[in-house]
Amino acid sequence: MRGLLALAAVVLLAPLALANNYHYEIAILVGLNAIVCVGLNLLIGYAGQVSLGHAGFFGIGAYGSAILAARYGWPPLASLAAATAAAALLAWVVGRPILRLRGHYLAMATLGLGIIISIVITTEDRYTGGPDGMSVPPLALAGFALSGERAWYWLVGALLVATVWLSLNLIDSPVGRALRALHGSEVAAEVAGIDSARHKLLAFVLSAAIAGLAGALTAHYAGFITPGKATFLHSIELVVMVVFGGMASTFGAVVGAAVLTALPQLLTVFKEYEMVVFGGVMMLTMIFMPTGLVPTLAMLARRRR
Amino acid sequence: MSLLRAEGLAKEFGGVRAVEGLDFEIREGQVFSVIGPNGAGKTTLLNLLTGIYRPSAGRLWLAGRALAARAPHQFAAAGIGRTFQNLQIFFNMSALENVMAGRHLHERCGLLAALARTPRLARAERDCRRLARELLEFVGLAAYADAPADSLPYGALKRLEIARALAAEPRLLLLDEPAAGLNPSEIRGIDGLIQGLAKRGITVVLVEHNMKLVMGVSDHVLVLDYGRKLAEGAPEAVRGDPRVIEAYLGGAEH
Amino acid sequence: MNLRTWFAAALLAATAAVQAQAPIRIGSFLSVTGPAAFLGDPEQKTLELYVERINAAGGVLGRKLELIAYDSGGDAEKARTFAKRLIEQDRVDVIVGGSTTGETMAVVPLVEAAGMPFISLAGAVVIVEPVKKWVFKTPHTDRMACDKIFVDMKARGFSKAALISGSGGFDKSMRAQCLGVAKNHGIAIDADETYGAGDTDMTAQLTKIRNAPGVQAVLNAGFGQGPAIVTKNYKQLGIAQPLYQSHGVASKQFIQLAGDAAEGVRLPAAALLVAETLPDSDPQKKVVVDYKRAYEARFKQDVSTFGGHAYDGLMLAVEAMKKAGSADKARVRDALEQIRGYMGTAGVVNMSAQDHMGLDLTAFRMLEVRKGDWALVQ
Amino acid sequence: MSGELAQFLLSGLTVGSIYALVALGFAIIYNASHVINFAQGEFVMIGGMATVSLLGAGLPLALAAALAVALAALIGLALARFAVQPARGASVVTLIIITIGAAILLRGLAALVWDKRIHALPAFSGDAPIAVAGATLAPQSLWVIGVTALIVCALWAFFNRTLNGKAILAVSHNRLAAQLMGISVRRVLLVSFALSAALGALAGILVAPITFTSWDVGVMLGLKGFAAAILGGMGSGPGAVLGGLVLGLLESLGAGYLSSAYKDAIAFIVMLAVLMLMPGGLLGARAAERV
Repeated sequence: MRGLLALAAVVLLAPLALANNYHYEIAILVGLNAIVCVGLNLLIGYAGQVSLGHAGFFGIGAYGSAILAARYGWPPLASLAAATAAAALLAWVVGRPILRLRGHYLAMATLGLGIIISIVITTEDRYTGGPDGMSVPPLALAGFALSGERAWYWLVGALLVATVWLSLNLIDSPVGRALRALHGSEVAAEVAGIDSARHKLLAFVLSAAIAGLAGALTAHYAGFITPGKATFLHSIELVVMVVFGGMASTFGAVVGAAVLTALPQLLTVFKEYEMVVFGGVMMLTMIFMPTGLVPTLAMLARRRR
Repeated sequence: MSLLRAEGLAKEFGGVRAVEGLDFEIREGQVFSVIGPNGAGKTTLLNLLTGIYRPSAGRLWLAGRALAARAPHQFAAAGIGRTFQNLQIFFNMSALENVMAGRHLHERCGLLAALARTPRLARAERDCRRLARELLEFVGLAAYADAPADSLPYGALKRLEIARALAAEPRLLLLDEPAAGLNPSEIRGIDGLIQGLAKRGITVVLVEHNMKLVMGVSDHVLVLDYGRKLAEGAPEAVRGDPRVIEAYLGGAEH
Repeated sequence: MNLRTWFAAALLAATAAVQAQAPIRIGSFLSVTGPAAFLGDPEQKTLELYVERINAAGGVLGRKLELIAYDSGGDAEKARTFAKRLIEQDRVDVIVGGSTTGETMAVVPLVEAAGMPFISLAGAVVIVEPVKKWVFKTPHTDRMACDKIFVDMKARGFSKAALISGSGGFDKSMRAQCLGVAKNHGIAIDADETYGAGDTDMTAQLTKIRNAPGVQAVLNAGFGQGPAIVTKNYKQLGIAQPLYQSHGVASKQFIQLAGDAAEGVRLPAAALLVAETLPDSDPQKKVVVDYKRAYEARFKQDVSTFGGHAYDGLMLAVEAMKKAGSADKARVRDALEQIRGYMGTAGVVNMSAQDHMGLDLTAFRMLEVRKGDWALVQ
Repeated sequence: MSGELAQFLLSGLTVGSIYALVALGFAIIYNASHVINFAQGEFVMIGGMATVSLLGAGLPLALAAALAVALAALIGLALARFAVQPARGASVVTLIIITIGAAILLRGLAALVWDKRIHALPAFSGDAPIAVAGATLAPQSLWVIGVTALIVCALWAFFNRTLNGKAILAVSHNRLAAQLMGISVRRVLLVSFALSAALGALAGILVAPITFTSWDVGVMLGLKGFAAAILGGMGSGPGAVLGGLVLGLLESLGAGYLSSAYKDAIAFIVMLAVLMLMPGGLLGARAAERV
């Protein structure tokens, strides 16, 4: 609970340090990525099932909501809900067979799934606008169009705090223990009466729905969406955020998303050396903090006490 | 009365018969031991009884009814719990959480309740936590309750597995070599623990190499060799059986 | 006045001038890395080179230029974030950038809302149709490329063509435009194949095209290594019909990659590629030769029309500022819209309120690869 | 039309051999360390780009190629020694992220040291197409297919006839037992990274005349190679080759008979279907759970 309060405080006080709309933009992107990562962390960090395809669900959320709102005139709130449900539904349908696979095979299968989704988005340009993307109407809440970085900041900030709260609750519940148990030892979890297939699917669907929601929000916020956010590169980026911040740590996922979203903005000073520095930072962090940023720092703090 | 009955139980792995034509009956409240040389099929038998392996042939009855379970978690739901020879601890949790996870079957909790942490769930969690502490106390691990599982010594982990299995309140508890790797004083502790289980009215299936332990606590002993039943009966009767002596002394291992 | 005091006075005057006149800030976001790096890389180099040269020649309106360029990696979302950074944080006076159509379209709502003059370096026709108040572009549109190619096909007496395109934004946009305008030229598209990003072999697609009855010419819409592989596979399969490429491969690099297989391939492109062979009477010759020599001398790389788009973008911005007599955004925008007869690497630019690109078909030349070099088709 | 089918098969075979070569690199490192090396595609890039730049410096092709392979092997060694070794004991996902970081770093370095343009190598034996059963084949394809076959044989000999190779196999089967037998797991790790980097570089040189090479050519090749390795069964050499060939054929047949826009999707759908039926890949070990 202390962590949640600290997060809420950060969200409340951050605007004091945000000087202009560009700063708000970064904060909003951090928030949206953090929401996806908190969800993905339930699957990867807690349930121990690696997915390299979550950008696909992000893309379904983004394009689903964009297409329903822009091409079929749905009110954005309804399209948002429908697109989130669509991401969850797809995860539910494909999850059962795919989650029977283990380790690298699961990684490959989810990677393939994500790639298939991104190919469909790129190819069906009549609906999606193809690789050049499409415009997305703004989000309207009760008749008022949500516009401007500040309004979005509060919406995303509130959603992030809510997502973290729900995630912390889940982890410390029988369902969360079941997820962690099947990560610790699937056979022992089964013998303890935990339906591992059902719980894996649960984490998969939940994380996909969260990714879909964040995707839809991103589309409406940006006002324009391209298939770039649905590609396997973005899937890998999301996993890197989770692992970088610390697997099986909800705040780790938030910190990982924050660092890796803001870092490229800071690294622009390195100009053509940017990629080298970014790759180097990633390697060094994982070599010297193999459990990720937050768990390692937490351990150091405990030791000093 | 009979709690578990097996008839013609068999398991083949690509032509190799690990267990073959096994018939036996475990009576309620018994400590039922399974012994035999390495490779006799003891662990395979436990895997068959917990649904980890699907039998190639044969049938199981639990409390007089044909066991319809297929997946291991359904066996657990039917009331069969177990521990593992090579530890299967949830090392990513605390000792207490390991036991709480073992209580999964008795916690009715939907996803939405879990996400929102309803007051009802909060109450149930408190009860679960209390019960888990009691179980840790019962196996002598009260001091470790909040420690991460990966910080516990080996002997304690063996007991933790028992506490976790007990949390599910099984009718039948299968212990796979609970004494392996323990020192004599720890083994005495396990001995006492098993007797405590029996007093609680839990039926125990014990797979064990330590003959002293087996002969001390068992009501009934089943001897396996090459996947077949070699002998069966009261400990004293089995101990004197020449075929058993032959299998043990004639075998390469002991 | 001895030398030392003279020098000190000059220094003082110079510092005062600099303090009085803050530099004009040119913002840019380009795909310097990522799949479209071969667009963004020469664009960035060109901008750096010419900002330097303009400053060395005394700047614009007595003020120096300052280039602030970010690498979008071809990612539209990153491009949007950087555009916001340029507008909100760096407070630039004009934006010249956007290597791809996706990046460009993603920032259009931002520049429109902020009132920021924006000169895009991307190709698709949607950027300037319908006209957006603050958005301009320098390259020819993909529709013009289609028109140019179909006119040439028709002149050679063809009426049935096949299309093969990549799956990138440029490729798909051009494919759609070509399918759309083919009928206007009396050309029927009888086969329509696609290949993916990073594909290494297109013989399967080309075999299908070869077996489609009656195809008289083949058009490949794409850029990067794809068209070079198509060209090599085309030769390998021994397909006899003429092959047309798009303006997306308009650099010497294409000929180097495709080698002998490129012989006879035609494509529409700006005169830049044939700068030295233009007749001296050609009014465009001076501009393109100068740019080509400057670029190649500095970077030891063959010039491409992509860098040329950046050159045009920067020069149009400078021209507009000179015309407007200030770097004020609204006045620069109005001046941009009134530019007539500006001679750039892409051709003569005649902007208007209805046309924010200002190029016509005459700006495009039909080129053919002959003996390993570009040659003008007369 | 049989000429058409023959063309699709030849095309699939060429592409498949390329994937197979990349997949073999994944398999070797996986065997020795259970690490999925996401920088494998970058070794392919280094092979091609280094050869191009050495050729440009006036070296003959054979020497340039040999130096490029050696350079890649050195980089592979360095990656194992300074990045993977210090992180031993970290989770598999952490190790994967380290190799992803290495891939980004290497790509960035390549863009700096060389450039961001696309380059071609001349085909080893010219460009005159060879007619086969009503279809045509570029001579370079024969080089790729032939060298792939040679490498498979050489690897077989390496793993079954040499001490280093046997050590890698032993470590992959049972790390602890291998250690007790006196095999240095550390050394095996270094050898396997160097070997698979060299192999990747060799692949990069062989395919550069067909696919061209550039600083970011490793991304897609790495992805397809990984897919091929998994399809064949992770850690199985013959599986990697089979996986590569199947993937290549799926793509070319899919493009030829179904839809070229969806050919990659078709290949991945078939892959998913195969994994559903064979959760360990085509030739992967059928691992039974041991409790």
